[in-house]
Amino acid sequence: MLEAQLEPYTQLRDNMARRDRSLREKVMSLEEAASFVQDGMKVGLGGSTMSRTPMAMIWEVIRQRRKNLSVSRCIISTDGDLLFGSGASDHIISSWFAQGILWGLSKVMRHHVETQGKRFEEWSHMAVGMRYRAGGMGVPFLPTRAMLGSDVMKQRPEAKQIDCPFTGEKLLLVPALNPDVALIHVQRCDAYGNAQIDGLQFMDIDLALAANSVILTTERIVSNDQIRRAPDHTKIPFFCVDAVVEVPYGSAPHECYGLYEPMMNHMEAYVSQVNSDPVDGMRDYLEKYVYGPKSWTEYLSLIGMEELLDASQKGRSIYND
Amino acid sequence: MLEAQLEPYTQLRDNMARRDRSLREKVMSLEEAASFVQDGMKVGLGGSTMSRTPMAMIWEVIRQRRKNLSVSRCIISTDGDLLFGSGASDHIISSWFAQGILWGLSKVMRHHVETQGKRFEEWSHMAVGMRYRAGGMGVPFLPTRAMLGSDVMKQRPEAKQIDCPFTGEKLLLVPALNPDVALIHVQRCDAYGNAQIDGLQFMDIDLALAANSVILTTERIVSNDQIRRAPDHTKIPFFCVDAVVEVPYGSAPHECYGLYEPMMNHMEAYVSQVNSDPVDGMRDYLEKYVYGPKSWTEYLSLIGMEELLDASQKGRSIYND
Amino acid sequence: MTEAHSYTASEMLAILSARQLRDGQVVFAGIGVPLLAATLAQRTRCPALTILFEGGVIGAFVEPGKLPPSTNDQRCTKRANMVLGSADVLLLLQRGYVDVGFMGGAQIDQYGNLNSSFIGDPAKPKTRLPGTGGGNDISSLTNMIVAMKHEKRRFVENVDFITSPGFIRGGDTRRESGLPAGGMFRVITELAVFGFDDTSKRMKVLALNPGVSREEVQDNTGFTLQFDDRTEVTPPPTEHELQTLRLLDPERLFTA
Amino acid sequence: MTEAHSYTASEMLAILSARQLRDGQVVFAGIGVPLLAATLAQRTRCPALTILFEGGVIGAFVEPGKLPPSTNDQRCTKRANMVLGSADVLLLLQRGYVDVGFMGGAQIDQYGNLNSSFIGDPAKPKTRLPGTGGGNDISSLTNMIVAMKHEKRRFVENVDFITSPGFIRGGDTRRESGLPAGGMFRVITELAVFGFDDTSKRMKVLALNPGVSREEVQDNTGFTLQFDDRTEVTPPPTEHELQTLRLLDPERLFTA
Repeated sequence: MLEAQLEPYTQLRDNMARRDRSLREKVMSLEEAASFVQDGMKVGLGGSTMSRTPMAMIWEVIRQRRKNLSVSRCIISTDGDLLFGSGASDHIISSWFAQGILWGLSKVMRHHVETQGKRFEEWSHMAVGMRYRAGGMGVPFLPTRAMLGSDVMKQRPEAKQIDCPFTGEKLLLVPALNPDVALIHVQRCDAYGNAQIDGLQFMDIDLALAANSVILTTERIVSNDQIRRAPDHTKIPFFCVDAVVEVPYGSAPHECYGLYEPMMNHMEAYVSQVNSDPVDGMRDYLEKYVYGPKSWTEYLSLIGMEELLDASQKGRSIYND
Repeated sequence: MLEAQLEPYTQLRDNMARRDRSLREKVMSLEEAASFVQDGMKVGLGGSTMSRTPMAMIWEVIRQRRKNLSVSRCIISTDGDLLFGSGASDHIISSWFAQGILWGLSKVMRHHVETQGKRFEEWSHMAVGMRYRAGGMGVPFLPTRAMLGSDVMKQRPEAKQIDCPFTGEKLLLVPALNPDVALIHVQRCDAYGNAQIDGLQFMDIDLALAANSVILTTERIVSNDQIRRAPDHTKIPFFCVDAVVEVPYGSAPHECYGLYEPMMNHMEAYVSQVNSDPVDGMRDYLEKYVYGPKSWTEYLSLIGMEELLDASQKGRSIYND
Repeated sequence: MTEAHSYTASEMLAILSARQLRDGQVVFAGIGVPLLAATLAQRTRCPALTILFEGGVIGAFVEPGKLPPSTNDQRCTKRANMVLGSADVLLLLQRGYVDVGFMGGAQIDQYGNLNSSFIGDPAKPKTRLPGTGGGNDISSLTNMIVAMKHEKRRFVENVDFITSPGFIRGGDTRRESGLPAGGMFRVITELAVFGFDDTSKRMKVLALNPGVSREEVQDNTGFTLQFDDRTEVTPPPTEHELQTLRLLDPERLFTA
Repeated sequence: MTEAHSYTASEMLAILSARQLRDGQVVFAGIGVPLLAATLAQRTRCPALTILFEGGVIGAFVEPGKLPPSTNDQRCTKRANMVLGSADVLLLLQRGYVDVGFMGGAQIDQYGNLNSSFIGDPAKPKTRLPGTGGGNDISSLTNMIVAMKHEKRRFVENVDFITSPGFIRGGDTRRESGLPAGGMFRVITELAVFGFDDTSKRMKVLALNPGVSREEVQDNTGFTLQFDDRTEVTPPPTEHELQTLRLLDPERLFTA
């Protein structure tokens, strides 16, 4: 298990050497981009909790009936529910897995972990970040001072406690995490994949650098000229990116900084339905909202115009001052 | 020597606990700020080569006749000359030390290293960065894959080569560098020290986090309201900063991104003077430009209005498109 | 107590928690009561207090009536001094920039260890809880204030699972585990304010909440509590505290 | 050669170096001839070439006539795709995003090791040179092209000091030193284009520059050179290459 997770450097470099990192347009549809996600892969998700969740891409991956995905995200919420509930994933790596602070425990997660043998592999929030960062730096580990002494550490033989060769202090070395594919949603990028991210970055930059391929969904595709006018606003460079998909409201019903807040009526209804019946409630939700719609636009229509407008009005208010 | 460089974690934390990190105004003069720099201290310099060099603060430190400073900078140029030549520093840690690519070798550096017993301690550029980054993260080292097999590594017993406990690969652990004080020049910050840096960041963010105190010089002090309107543009948080000094053209005769390019006539004259006579030429330069002027403004007057205007016109052209 | 019915238990928690903060501190606050309490402190006694959120926010000013649904949402960033990556904001704890970590708790033990991962045997858990989030990082790297509900099943002798370390097994075991900095500083409940013995690192009662007896606290606690000789009684919430708090959370999202 | 006096040695260097690049590559370029050569390639055969600079620049488009004084100056960023920290741009090499590192050299040896630190004994140097800069990082972590002046004192059997590693002591010693990726790929001088033997990792001549004999190359080299059976002669600079190059550097800052 551990061996499978930590790629030797030569393999990491070989994978990279094979990747097409040339300056080229890579705009495609959700359907096409989903081909980068194959059964059994390690998938890293951008954003955190209910923010900039790459929901449209997750939605498409579930529609394409992927299986056995090992999914990592710094903090995972209803996206984790959908991945477990649909059968797309049987292993989630995260620091926290619930339906959001307002609703607490996920009965879906509990059902799948407590009775279905699925795995929720827990690391501290910083440790998840250091694992991506090590992956993005091309080193096999980073040293940290968290998790020491806790049972969280004792459950993670993948990490190694050492005595610092300089100071003798106890340190925990957390292994690099290089997902096979990262799904990241951004406010805007160009056709090459040069991406700007407004506001909260979470771990997306490290994740993009660490992953062996990146699917970028974006609220809006802008010209390369626009990117080049403010090169210090680019957060992810194009050569990390393998697919660009324009998906307005691509984090719905979660939020996207500066554009829309979470769609709370939909979230409330969702939580009530799946927490009251994590099996049938989830099945019905997936049928209606994931498998049912013919397109992402049709999915947004099901959430409803009023929700979208309200979330957008609240989303833009971050800039009012 | 090594022990002195790497602070144990408890000492690092004790130093930090004593620091006043409250939200408070800390605007002062160059003269007052220089009191943070004491003889024998480890001083980290922001910027790189000829860019965003904290020249005004260096100038003031030399004027106040500081001695035995151990100075680190990712790439050091004529600022290193002045620090060696004035006697302020006898130890410079850097990846590259010359007068700038256009002029090559520094005869001042050569004089002081080859015949005066001063130390130019060489690390790879990335290694300098990883040393600051480790310092900023509060860990005693970071692993890297550079310097291995080279004589640069063999000259640095401060670093440790290990076999990776995960993969068995050879790695170099570079020790954290936590300067006693960092001098950093920025385009703008507020009175608390919340700083925005446009364009090239170099290693300034890691350096600011790593240092046990930070003196920020800034082209312009702006309101806290302005900072808060775009919190994702803040690059250094106020609680890292111990002094804020407003110094227009504070990097002169070097450049400051988006505001002015290097003042090339002055640089040419400087290089010609000190390279032709690294002792007397340097002494004369220091007398005229460092010890002589009554103020930074008088120093700028010596460089001359035409140079300033020309450099400013070129500096702003980065935004023309 | 004439005030007995004029505030909820959660309001009491938030107000007593806010009183633990000092002006000028840098506080890493979790969602819910911690966020409310830190904001309350900032708007009453501590204008130079700096609040950090796990999502990557420094110096937030939460807008009254617009509480964020988590510390990873954009509402946390309004009028902040800085927004940065979430690994980077957690690293500030490791470097030592943070004075106080402030969070809620589901289960705590005599040494201040917190469990938010498992009820029952982790190998075959009765309940899989949400996990640590940043809790482990915060409690490993700084001084902690925990605000939580006081129930016997939540105040246990030893937690089923140490998610966020307090003093581990007491004495020097925290330091010996590689955590030389920080530790549990205060636990605030609707019954009392707790500290920890300097040597044994066991929880002790520092002050009783108004109208609460020693017996009531002990009866609701799953281990034997130590009481200070000078155990005080906390002054009740003031009108100013209550008004400010209710302005922050008019919908009682976190103070019902 | 009719072209013999129509271009300078530096122009020849820049043009032959540019020819080593392929479209779509990600190239980490040093200042001077490397920057010029990469820009020349980008403006002739390789529009999808990406240039990285050590100062923290991705996808730069250097403006003709406005060459930067170093790769750490703002002129490098004009119309770039991204500006980032200088440690971060170097880490891209370590992660493997870069195809080619491209720099100048002061002294090189038979195994492609470069010295830019010391002339003479490092403990008591005759000359203290400027040092590695990013050179050590680049040559440790990717495939290298080096453009340099061909003089006997610069092409030595073993460098005084390995600043930037080539193949160390030949054979597998680079890999054994912990550098499994990259290595010296090409050396370009005003006399010839060099590669390295697959097994011994010693420098060999791949192609002679126009009008240069084997003897001339060997006479200017401080160690015995291997010549390929099929050693070719490089076609001279074309008018288009020369014109484009001169447009980039009209003041001959780097091509005098």
